[in-house]
This record gives sequence, structure tokens and C-alpha cells, in this order.
Amino acid sequence: MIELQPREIEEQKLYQQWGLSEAEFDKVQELLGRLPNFTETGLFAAMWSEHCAYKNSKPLLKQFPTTGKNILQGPGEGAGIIDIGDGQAVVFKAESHNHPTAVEPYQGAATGVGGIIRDIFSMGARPIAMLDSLHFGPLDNDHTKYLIDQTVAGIGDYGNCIGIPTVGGEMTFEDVYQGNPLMNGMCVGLLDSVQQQKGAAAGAGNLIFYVGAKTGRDGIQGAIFASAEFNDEQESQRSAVQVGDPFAEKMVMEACLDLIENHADILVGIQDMGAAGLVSSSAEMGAKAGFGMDLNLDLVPQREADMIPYELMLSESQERMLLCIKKGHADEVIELFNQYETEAVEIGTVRDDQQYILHQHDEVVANVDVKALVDEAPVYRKPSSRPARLDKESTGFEPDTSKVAEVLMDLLQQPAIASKESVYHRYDSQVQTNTVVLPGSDAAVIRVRNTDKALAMTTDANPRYLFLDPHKGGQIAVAEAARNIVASGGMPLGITDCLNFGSPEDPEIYYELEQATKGMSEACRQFETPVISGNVSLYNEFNGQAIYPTPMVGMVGLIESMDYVTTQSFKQHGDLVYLVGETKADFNGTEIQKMQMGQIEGQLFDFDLATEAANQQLIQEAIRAGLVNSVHDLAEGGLAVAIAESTFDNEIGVDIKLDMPASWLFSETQSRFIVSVSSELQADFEQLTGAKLIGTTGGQHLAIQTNNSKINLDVTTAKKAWKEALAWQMK
Amino acid sequence: MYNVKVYVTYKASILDPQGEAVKMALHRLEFTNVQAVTQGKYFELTITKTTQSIEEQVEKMCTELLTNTNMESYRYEIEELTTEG
Amino acid sequence: MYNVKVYVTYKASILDPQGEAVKMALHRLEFTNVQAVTQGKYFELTITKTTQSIEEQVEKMCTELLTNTNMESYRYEIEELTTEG
Amino acid sequence: MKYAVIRFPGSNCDWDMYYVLRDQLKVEPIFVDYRETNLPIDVVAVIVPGGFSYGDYLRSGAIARFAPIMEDIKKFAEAGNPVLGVCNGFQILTEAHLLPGGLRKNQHLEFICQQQDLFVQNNQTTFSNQFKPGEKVMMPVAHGDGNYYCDDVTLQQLRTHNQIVLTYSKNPNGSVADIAGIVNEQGNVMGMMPHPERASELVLGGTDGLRLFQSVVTRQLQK
Ligand SMILES: Nc1ncnc2c1ncn2[C@@H]1O[C@H](COP(=O)(O)OP(=O)(O)O)[C@@H](O)[C@H]1O
Ligand SMILES: [Mg+2]
Repeated sequence: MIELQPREIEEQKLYQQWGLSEAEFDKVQELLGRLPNFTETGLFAAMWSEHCAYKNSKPLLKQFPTTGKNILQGPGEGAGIIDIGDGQAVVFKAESHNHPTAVEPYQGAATGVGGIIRDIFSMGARPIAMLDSLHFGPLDNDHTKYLIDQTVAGIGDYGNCIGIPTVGGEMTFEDVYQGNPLMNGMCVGLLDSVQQQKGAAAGAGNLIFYVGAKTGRDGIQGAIFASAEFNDEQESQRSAVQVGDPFAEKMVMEACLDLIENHADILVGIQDMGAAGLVSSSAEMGAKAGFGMDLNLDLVPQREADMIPYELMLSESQERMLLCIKKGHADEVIELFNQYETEAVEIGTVRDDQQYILHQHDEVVANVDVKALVDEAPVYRKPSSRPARLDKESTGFEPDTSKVAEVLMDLLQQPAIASKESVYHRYDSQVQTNTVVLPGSDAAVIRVRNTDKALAMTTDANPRYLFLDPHKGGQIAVAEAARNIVASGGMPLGITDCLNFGSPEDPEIYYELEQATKGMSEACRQFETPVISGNVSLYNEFNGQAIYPTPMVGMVGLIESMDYVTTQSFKQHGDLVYLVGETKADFNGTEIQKMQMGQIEGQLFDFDLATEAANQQLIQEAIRAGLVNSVHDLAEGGLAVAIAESTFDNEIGVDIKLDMPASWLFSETQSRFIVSVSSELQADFEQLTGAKLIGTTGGQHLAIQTNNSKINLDVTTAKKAWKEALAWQMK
Repeated sequence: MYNVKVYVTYKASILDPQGEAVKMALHRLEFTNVQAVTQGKYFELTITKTTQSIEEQVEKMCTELLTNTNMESYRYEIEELTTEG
Repeated sequence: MYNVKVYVTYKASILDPQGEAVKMALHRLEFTNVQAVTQGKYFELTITKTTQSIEEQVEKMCTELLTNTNMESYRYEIEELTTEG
Repeated sequence: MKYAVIRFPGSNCDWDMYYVLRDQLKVEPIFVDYRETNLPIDVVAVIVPGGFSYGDYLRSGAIARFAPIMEDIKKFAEAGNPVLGVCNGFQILTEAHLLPGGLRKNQHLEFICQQQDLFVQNNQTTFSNQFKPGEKVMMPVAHGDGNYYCDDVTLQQLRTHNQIVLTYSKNPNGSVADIAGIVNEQGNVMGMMPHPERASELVLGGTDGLRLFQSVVTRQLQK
């Protein structure tokens, strides 16, 4: 890499290649009062990229509610924190690693997991669970199968090796993700004593420590790259991929947690080196505290020879952290990290002014105001326009259910509905021996050791709904997550999100972003689940085709007593089965529409947040009153699929009679639950919920009768088809 | 009939945690004179003759399957076994 | 200075699941003339000269660390680099 | 009477083991660091926990076996004291030649985490005396390299000396003779791929694993 002179940068417009616009480059000049040099141009390009500065999404993120009575830390730090009582708190955040995963699925996914874990332990929390959200093309494509296989292997291997259980997730398969798959990860941590860490470097003369792996030329420009669209041409010219080293991360994690727990008095701040590596972590730590710093790049541990400042500062080598340590305590830190066979090197000091100064070979290679770098990035409110497809007259899709049992069997084998066991059995979901509800039910449940509490967690988004109606779809994404938490016995606490969208330069995409975040915000207010952290991934397009709007919602709920832990499967023969919530002819955007028409279209059905909240409230009360044996929320595939899923685990059949047409079995009307109740509690349950009795459990058959149809399937047969479908289609 | 040996290693600039781990372990075993270790994959293939050029075939196997060309490079040796026509 | 290459493979009698999988994948790519595949590990070591015999050292590295002699066999090549004393 | 849980760099089932010993068995666990050269004198049993060690990038357990503490563990085993290796611990014990055979990558090459039914083949050992002969028990597996291998001669010896303690009811990994867990010829060193510490509490899905630990504790109390 040749370091151009400032004049050459200006003349050749190098900054444009790095993603800075003409106007942005002018602003940099203005802030500096001179032309930036090569390194400085690189620093600004990285720090002002969408990935680091959220310059296109900031105004939209402002809509999110971010505070609440238990919220100890909202967005802005490594991860958000919510109080769960007894002096404990839960910490969580989601991250996307879409572009690296598309290029190199194994390492891209692995390093995505590694990165999100660092965000959690940098807050002083011990990571207790991982979840994912994966969106790929249809399974009829060999490259897609390869991508899925390697992505799952990468997620699994990293989590398995570091010893954090991967307990849940979601997967969809749509054409729009073919060239631009999505890999989102979420990590949940537990903070045992509520003393939180900040990523801030304050106090002139305090020491800046670099800990963890050496810096190489990995993923240079990753942040810039994540803020650009893909096309076939670019495939070949990507910078070196990052390789994950979960063993190194385990050692760094244990060392950092030891430092935070046992040496808090010498620790001023701690932050992980994520996107835009060293520059973003150090500049953010300085700017947050209002201090500058001197960094000596000669001291940065280097894996490769002759790295120039630009490369050192922008490398995205993994498994690295930055610490600010009180002066005079260098030896203590070095010794502590050595205990964990990890390198800790003092690379700089905090300045009392706000200058951010980099030195290499006894020369100043960059000298900029730290606030300019971090806080002066421009913010844009882009033009938005409502896509025509949203207003297209639609006749409303009517499914063909003349062979109703066949329809159900086919639906059970659709990859989005079929069991994800062949994926999640590749994840160690039990390490740390706290996983009370394993993957496969509505939400995963992790107990909080030494208490009677547990945490429920889930990731959800239905991109099809968002495509048909980004506003209602955004509401539903949050509502569905809450429904899964509530069905598992939890009280929703808050959410994290990953906003995966196409290019914000496209007014129709910007509209989707606006509407989806608006819908999410409204739902968050309704459920009192503030947004405590998140991540934005824009420019998800391939050869001009944008993905569906895909805001992944990661939600955590508190289960106040282990007695409330509830799963979706029927528990015993002779229980009464209830349907909570009303069913309508809602077929646009559904799994059955996709299956029968080959696509989704039309106006999305109605959705009412208040009804949703009321139904969730009923379920919460019924669980707390000890009235239920199982609860399952209705999602893709609707009522018939949900009933079938409830029979599978314990292979307990069911006999259901419904006063509705057969097609309604597959409607995806929201806000519904299937509940099973012991017969002696019938009166209590009905009095509390007013729900409709629709049948009883028992036998070996999945028998569902409607006004005009009868399904009678052997549970074992249906289960086998559902359980093996995904593995078959992956072959 | 051919006997083909393929060697796949990470490209020089790519982090090789496996090689590092082996190097550290060798040092702990007092082989401190080991300066560098890379760990790669090694394949031995037995391939019957067809009308297609063996070099072309092996080249294709390497780029399509055996190597992840994003991060790895490969080399191979082809030996023709004379016992067979 | 030496450049040492070590090859480690499962013993012939042991089913090598990775090799099998690679073979199947090659067949799927229509390389049906691939008869057998074994997958092993390949190490490249850079070792500085000491007073000890390099063969002895490499032999020891192989039996103690690089190979699980219960299941694997190894071979190596040692090349002395002449650029250095 | 302490139960030592050995910690290698990167170990991750160490605490799981510790909690089961302390909270479920009510015995006294103690962590022993891999850099130590001696086990504390009041240690009555050694447990090499599962998870990973040194990232297991070369071969599972290959590097851990050189840790300083391993010498003393060998002596401890040779003196007839109980040593249990679970998952990565099993791999380490085979690499250290405290148990015969070795563990290959799973036959289907995928990591597998699932509830696993097992048969108790020998209920006469230090590690299995709380089970009924032939009993079917459940303990989860979670491994990528659990495919046990030994040659025919060794397998014959394992059978002759009744060293096969646990077998899989449905082989998840390609293991020779469905082997899930074995003991050495003296019967005091056991290695197993399933995780008994994950089946030691009802809320986690079962307590069959707890009985395996209780077997060891019962023997100790009989001494
Ligand atoms: N990629 C994945 N990784 C791990 N678990 C998954 C994944 N996809 C789905 N699951 C699990 O499978 C079960 C069903 O998933 P899903 O159909 O998305 O449930 P729901 O519709 O209730 O959100 C859940 O327990 C979920 O956590
Ligand atoms: Mg659900």
C-alpha cells in the first residue's frame, strides 16, 4: 500500500474510494484547518462510515424508547444492561456479520460470534448464552447449502470452544438473501454485582493498554466495506479475511473478567476492538471521556512486518481489547494477563487536551481533534418514498385446502417451519449447565444459578411481513419476540436489534427503514421493552437487489420463579386444549401463500398492539396462577402447525374440533396461543382467560376437525417428516 | 492410475491459530529452536486415468473443493503409477 | 536453519471420516475417477540449527506431539537452508 | 477428602463439574491449575473436565497432556486412585496413555450436542456401582471428536477385562463397538464422552449422571 501525499489524496480523490463524499472530505479539511494526510484520511473514512457513525440511521434510532425503570445502561456502550433484582443485571447485544459471512462463511460467522461476545464481557458481564438469526437463499442451491453449513459450523465451533451455550435462533430462506445472506448473533451476559464498566479513557497520564492477539492486515477497511453494496466484481478484490481464535478469546475473556472483578481500582475503562479496530476503540474511549491520547504504534503487537499506520489503525484482527489503566499500575496488568497466557502491552497515555496523536518511528503520523473524529460525523436524513408495491390493490389470497392433511404435511416440511434440530444440535447448548429449556421450544431458558430466577431469550423477525408492510411488520417483530418470551413464562425486559436493510440512498429503502423502526418503537412502548443496544447493517444488496427489510429483534425476559418455566409441548394425556386469541382469514405474507403461490403478495393483514398485549397478559397470569401445562405461540404456518408442534416432543396426540373453515387452520393471524390445561383446572382457567376450549390431548393421533375438513395423522409420522425435512433438503 | 498429493496452507497474511498453538507447545517441550510453524491440510488421492488431462482435473479439484481460495493456497504433486496401463 | 515438512495421516487400517467425505464431495463434482482420498495434516516448521541432531529432534516432535501414534503415522522431509551458516 | 478438578488453559466445563461436586454431591471440590506440579495431598479423586484445552487445534487433548500437573496425575492413577476424564478429559487421558485408544472426528464430521441414551455394560467399577447391570441411562453428549478408536487387539482386551463401562444405544459418532466410556485395566481410570455433570439435576433434564459421581463417592466412603 502506497501512502499518498495530502495533495495527491485530494487530486486523486482517494477518499472517495474509502467512502468519504466530497462534502465530507471538505468538512474534514475544515475541522483540521488543513488537508488530512494519508493516515488521517483513513481514520476519518472509518470513523465516519455508516458502520461506526450511524450517519444515516441515527435520526431513526432516536425514535426508540431507551429508558425504563430497570434500565441501567441503554445504547451507547458495548452492550445494554437491565436490572433483574438481587443486585444482578442482564447484559445483551446483537451484531451483524453479514458481509464477512457472505465472503467466507465459516470465519465470517465465527468472528461475528467472537465480536459480540467481547461486547458483553467488556461490560464486566460473564456471557451466558448466544443466539443467532440466519437468513439465506432457498435450499435448492448448492452454494447456499455450503454457506449454511459453514456458517453454522463457524457459529458452533466458536461458541463451543469458548464455552458459551448457543441456545436459540431463527432461520428463513428467501430468494432475496441468495447473494446477500444475513448472519446476526446475539450474546447475553450476567452481571453479578451491578458495577458497570464504561468504555472511557479519562485522566491525563493514565495508561492505554493493548491486550490480546497481535495485529495483522486482517479485514482492513471492514467497516468501510460493510457500508458498501456488493456486486459480482467486488467478490474477487476483498481484503484478507479475519480468522477467529476462540481459544485466544477465552483467555482474553477470563483475564478481562478477572481484571474487572478483582482489580477494579486500577481500571478506568475497557472496550473491545471491533469494527475499525484500534482507531474506533481508542478514539471512542477518549472522546467519551473528553480526553485525547498519544499512541505509539511501534509498541502495537504486530503479526506482520512493515505495517503502515493506516493498516495498524484499521485492521480488524480479532480477539483484541483496549484498556485504560491508572498510571503506576502497568506491572499489575501485565502480570495478570500473563497468568492467562495473554499479552498486555502499554501503547500510550491519556492527554489532558483533546488531541488524538499517533506516533510511529519517532514521528507524528496523525494529529486530530478526537471529538472531530468521533462526534462530528455528518448525520443525514435521507429522502424517503413509499414503495408502490405497498399500495397495489390486492384481491387477497385464498389457500387451496381441499387436501387439508397433505397441506399440513407439506407445511411441516417447509424449511422455515421444519425442525431446526439439524442446525442446533451442532451447537453446544448445555455448557455452563444452566440451560433449562433447550433449543426447540418458543424461547430458550437459562436459569440464574443460586436464585429461583431464570432468563428467557429469543430472536425473531418475519421479513415477509415487513416486505408487505414495514410498519406493521416492525410492530409484529417485537410482538412476536414478546409472545415467545411470555409463552415461556417470562416477563419481557427489553430488546436489542440488528437493522438489516438495503441501501439508504434508495428512497424506498429509506422508507422501509423509517417505517420499520417506527413500528418497532411503538411496539416497544406497548410492551415496555426499551431498546438497550443494537446494530445497523445497511447496503445489503446484491447486483442491485435489496434484501427484505429485516430488523432482527433479540429479546430477553425475566422468569421470576422456576415454577413459571413453561414449554410448548403437551405434557400428559387428557389435558384440555385451548386457543387464546381470535382467528381471521389472514393469508397474505404467510407460509401457505409462499408454498402455494411461490411468492408473497398483497396487503398484510391487520395487527393490533393492544389486543396482542392483552392476550399476552392473559397468558402471563395463567402461568403465574399455575393453571397451564404448556403454552405455544402461533407463528409461521398458523394454528395447525402450532398444534402439531405441541404434540411432537412427548408424542402425545390430540383431538381438536374447530368452528371454522379448513383454510383458517393456516391463517397467520397474530396474538394467538395454544394452551394445554389439566382438566381439574378447567373452571379456573376459563374464568381467568375466557379462552375457547378446542379439544383434548391423548392418543397417538393428530386429529383436527373443522367445519369442512378432517385431519387425522399419526403423530410419529408427522413428527418424523417435520424433524428430518431440513436435513434432507440440506443434503 | 495417479497418485496425487495436495498441500493446502493458509496464505501468509492470514492468522494461523493452529500453527501458533503447535509452536507454543513445541516450545514448552523445550524445542525452543522452532521459529515458525504453519499447520495445513494434506490430501492423498488415487485417481484413475481418463481422457481429460490430470493436471486440469487436479487444478479444478483444488480450486473448487480442496482449497478455500479466500484464505488458502495450494500446491500438488502428481505421480503416475506405472503398474497400470 | 532447516525447513521441515511433516505429514500426518491416519494409519491405513483406520477409517478416515474426513477423507471419505472429501471423496464423496469430489464424486458429486463429477470427479468419479477419484478412487480413494485420505486427508491428513501437514506441518511446515522452520527450525534453527543446534548441536542436537535435527533428525532426532524432528522424530521426537512427531512421536510426542504431532502424531497420535495409536492411530496416525507420519513421515517428514528435512531440508537444510544454505543461505545461513 | 478433596475432589480435584483440573483446569487447563481454555477449559470450559470446569465450573460445571465444580458445581455438581459442591452443590449436588456435597463433597469438597478444589480447582488444580495445570501449572501445578503436585496435587494437594488430601485429594481423593481427580476429574479432568470437558470442554476444550488450548483450543484443541492440533488434536483434542494433544497439548494438554504435557501440562506440568499431568505427571502427578499419572502417579496418582498408578497408585490406584480414581481419575475420571469427561469428554475433553477422556481425550486428554488417551493422549496421555492413561487409557487405550484414541478419539477421532465424528464420522459425520459434525459437532453433535444432544440427549443421549446409554447402556451400562459394567456396573462393578468405581464409576458405575450405583447403576443396575444393563441399565439404560441418559447423559448428554456434546463433542466434535468423540469417535472412539482402538485396534482389534485392544478391543479384545477391553472386552476380556470388562473395561467397557458405557455404550451408546444409538451410536452418534461412529465409535468402535458403540463405546461411550471405558476404564483402564485396573479399573481406576475412566474416560467417557457423555457429560454426567449435565445430567445431575432434574431441572436440567435428568440425574443419571449424578449416580456416576455417587459411585465414586460411595467407594471413597467405603474405604
Ligand atoms: N439458527 C438457529 N439456531 C439455533 N436455534 C434455532 C435456530 N433456528 C431456530 N432455532 C430454534 O428452533 C425453535 C423454533 O424456531 P422458530 O420456528 O423460529 O420459533 P418461533 O417461531 O417460536 O420463534 C426455537 O427454539 C429456536 O430457538
Ligand atoms: Mg414460538
